[in-house]
Amino acid sequence: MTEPTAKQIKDEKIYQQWGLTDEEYNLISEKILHRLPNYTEAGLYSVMWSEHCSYKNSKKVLRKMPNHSDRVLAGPGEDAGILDIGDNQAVVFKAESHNHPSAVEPYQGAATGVGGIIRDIFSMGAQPIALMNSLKFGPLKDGKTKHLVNEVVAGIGGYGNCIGLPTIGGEVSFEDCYEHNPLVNAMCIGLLNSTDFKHGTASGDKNLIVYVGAKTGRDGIHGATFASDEFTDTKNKQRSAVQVGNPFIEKLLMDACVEIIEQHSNWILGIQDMGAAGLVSSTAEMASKAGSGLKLNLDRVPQRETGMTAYEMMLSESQERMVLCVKPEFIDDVLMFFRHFELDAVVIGEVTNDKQYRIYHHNELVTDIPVDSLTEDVPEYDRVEKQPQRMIDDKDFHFEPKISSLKETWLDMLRRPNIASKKYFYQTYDSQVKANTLVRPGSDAGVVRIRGTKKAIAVTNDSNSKYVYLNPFVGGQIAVMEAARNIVASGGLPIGITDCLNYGNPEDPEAFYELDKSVEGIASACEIIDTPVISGNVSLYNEYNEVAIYPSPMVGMVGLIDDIKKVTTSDFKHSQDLIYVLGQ
Amino acid sequence: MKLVKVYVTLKDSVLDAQGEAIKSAINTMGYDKISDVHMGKYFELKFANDYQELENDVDKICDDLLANPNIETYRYEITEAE
Amino acid sequence: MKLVKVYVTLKDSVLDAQGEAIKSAINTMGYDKISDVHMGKYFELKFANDYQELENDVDKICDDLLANPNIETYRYEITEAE
Amino acid sequence: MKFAVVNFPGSNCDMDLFYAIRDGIKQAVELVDYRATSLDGFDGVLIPGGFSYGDYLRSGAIAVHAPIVKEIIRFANEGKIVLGICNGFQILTELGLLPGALIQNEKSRFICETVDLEVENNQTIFTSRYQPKEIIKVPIAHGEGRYYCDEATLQELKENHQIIFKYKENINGSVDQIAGIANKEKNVLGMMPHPERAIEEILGSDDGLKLFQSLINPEVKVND
Ligand SMILES: Nc1ncnc2c1ncn2[C@@H]1O[C@H](COP(=O)(O)OP(=O)(O)O)[C@@H](O)[C@H]1O
Repeated sequence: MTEPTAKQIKDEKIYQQWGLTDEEYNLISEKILHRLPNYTEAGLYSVMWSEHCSYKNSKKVLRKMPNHSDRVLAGPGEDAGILDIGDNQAVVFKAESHNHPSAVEPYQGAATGVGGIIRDIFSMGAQPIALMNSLKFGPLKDGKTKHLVNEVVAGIGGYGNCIGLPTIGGEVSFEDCYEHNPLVNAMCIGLLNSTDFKHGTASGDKNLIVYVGAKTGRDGIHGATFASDEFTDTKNKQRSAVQVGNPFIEKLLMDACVEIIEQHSNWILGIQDMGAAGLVSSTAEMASKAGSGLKLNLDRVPQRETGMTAYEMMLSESQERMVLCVKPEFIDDVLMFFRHFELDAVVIGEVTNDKQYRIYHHNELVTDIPVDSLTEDVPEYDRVEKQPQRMIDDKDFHFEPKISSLKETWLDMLRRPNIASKKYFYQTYDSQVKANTLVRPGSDAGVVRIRGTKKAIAVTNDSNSKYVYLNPFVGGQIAVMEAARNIVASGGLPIGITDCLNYGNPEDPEAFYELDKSVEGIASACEIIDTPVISGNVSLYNEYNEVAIYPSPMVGMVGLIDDIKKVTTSDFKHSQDLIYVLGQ
Repeated sequence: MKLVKVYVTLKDSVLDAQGEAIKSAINTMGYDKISDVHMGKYFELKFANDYQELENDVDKICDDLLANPNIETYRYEITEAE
Repeated sequence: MKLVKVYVTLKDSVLDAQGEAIKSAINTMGYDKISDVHMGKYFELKFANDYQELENDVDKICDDLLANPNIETYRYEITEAE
Repeated sequence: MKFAVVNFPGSNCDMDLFYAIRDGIKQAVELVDYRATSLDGFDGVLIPGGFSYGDYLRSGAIAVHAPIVKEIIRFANEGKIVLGICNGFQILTELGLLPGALIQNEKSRFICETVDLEVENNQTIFTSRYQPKEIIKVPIAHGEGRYYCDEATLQELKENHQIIFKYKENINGSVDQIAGIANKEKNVLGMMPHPERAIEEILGSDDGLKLFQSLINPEVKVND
């Protein structure tokens, strides 16, 4: 297959299929490059300018969230946020959505979601210590949904169990709006045994760019663009942007990265995982953040398949890969170190000081563009917002429950999948590996102790999209407060949150209103209880045949327990104990 | 009785983590002239003899359950069994 | 190139839990005339064409690695591939 | 005493076992890499849980080809302590040091639970601290933990008192509710439950501690 020429891309508007608008394309060719982008370049722009990578629709909204407190060592902008917990230790956490891949290939989609979020944590140099997840599906009425649920749950468990991290909690709920658009959000928490950490940057002229981990294949090309698009009946089948995970390799990669940063911190200048939009996203971000440029030689990239084009290699979302920036004098040590773990590690390029992003393939310069144009200079959009009609129509609506038999209603409620025990699911997650889990799934929050100290970390995932649907601002506040109650009820002090913002198409004014107002709600609640938002993720375009899901922000909150003696669980302890109700 | 044998394999472009692990184990065992290992799934399904539109339904069962068309391909044979 | 196809299945005396699970999933999907499902493993191994004593070595690879004789049986076919 | 915890690629309960020895029974312990070729100087070798080589193909199947395994076999044949937990048990059966096999749970799903076990044989170096028939609480976490062997092997296991732990409730479909077995000589034990996760009350149970304590004072019998 021959690649379309730059002129064909323009004339046939091929860029549109990749999600670039005419205005965006013109901006690139006229204002940035002053020439037409070639096939590889146009591909890089389209993926880096997707909502998933650039947050072009949501950035303005995200800025409303507070991200400072006495504890914040790193906030949004890194692979994960970091909070100081005293004694020269810090917790690192982030949540990530994998909704679209899970809809297409539930097992692998969910599994690679877990794999991706774990990499975000250990790329900060932290030792991952626990996993959480938040899942939303359609009603459990037909075989199809049951199959989807079973596969997603198996994928979450399959990856976490194999890599050996305890899944200590999460949530599962069912609602019509998720039938064709399930939500799969995963969160990982890590521990940093020192308050200095590695930024994901590539700095210093002539420093080397090292590729570590699994080989690159053609999997998941355009996954990021895919995550920024809606589903329809017809599109469903032709998608094949699904990558498969290899938790076994990730375990080696995790152990190696944690060890090299802990023991040989001076060898490494920066480290980042290859997530969405793989090689391009990770390397461009690393260079751009450091104010550097980059030269990459793709012939050096470890490849699983033959005949891959530059475009394919740059956009591949093969899993279990990391990028490091290394000083030349330590390169042999670094390569040897990874070889001991039986991992591929090769130099694929070097840092330059001219802020250009250059890619060579088969001795040809196939990309030569300003690196900031892939990251910082992506246009930001101010979307129009409009209060949903239903809110205006239903303003005076009041619901009075009519209960004829309290017992019947009670039993009926307990039978509902949304209220019933979720043990059937979480029983399949290893919640105890590492022998630190003090509170397993089934209580208000999961709790893991920090070995060697009296401290423990409590974590909860909360969302109630029905409330957000009814009133986005209040619903956002409720999500944060519910999380806070769960942390407090477990004996912890809430210290910060991460989030996954799952919504419909931001170009729809009502959907944008939902996003904007619920984020304001989250922000206002976080201000009140001093829990900064230190990381997060946005997943828009969750629609099927133009019907959007409920606005579904997921709050992942972390609490600090200063003494494990204070850990409390939710079950009643003894008969004759008194029961109190606190609050209004 | 109809016996349907279904073979499901990963598409060429999809990472075969198991195949790779098995290949390197075979190498470790001292057999180094092996160039490629792939692992797939094999199913035997038995249906009543008078099954109408068996092929049609087997296709659906494969598409919806036994294989995922996004990452796997399948083929099958229908044979008679006692 | 020699292509060896290996089929590994559980012995009849061993309960095939996965097969059972798949069978009930197929039932849930609405196909109720299925009487039996078994799940096994399928391997494709590629060897150099001039491989001496291929059969001998394939036997050993199956016995020592691909199948566990306590619970499984295997069979294989050797074919030519390009 | 000095113990080796063998670390295969993909083992993930290695540190849990390490801490059980170091902090639980205060003995010397070292992690030993799967590429090592000697276990000289150790009194016991412990094979941890996890997913060696991703549990690809069959759990434990690929690990048996690692270099350290020859030493484990030598160690076992010399009558020294060999303990395999979870994936370690799977490796020991794949190796043939213990009879039978571990296959997918009856319900074909992974199960993580704390379960009741019955100590079937407390006359071993692994179990001497337990009372006869003592019921203990120990976590399990496995997808392929259903013990299977044929009828003849089961008879042999019974006759030689090789069944060491049984599940109170048959959680995974194991033959005769078997949770752990030893070889004839009783120096090699394999078990699916995780005693190393049950050595502190705060984690839910400390019933696993006695197993490790038995190892260091095998002659001490606590039962009267
Ligand atoms: N909803 C959000 N709230 C706060 N921070 C966010 C949110 N969404 C994304 N971020 C931050 O923006 C940065 C980029 O996120 P993302 O693109 O998901 O990272 P990557 O894909 O590299 O893992 C991260 O630092 C993340 O924490």
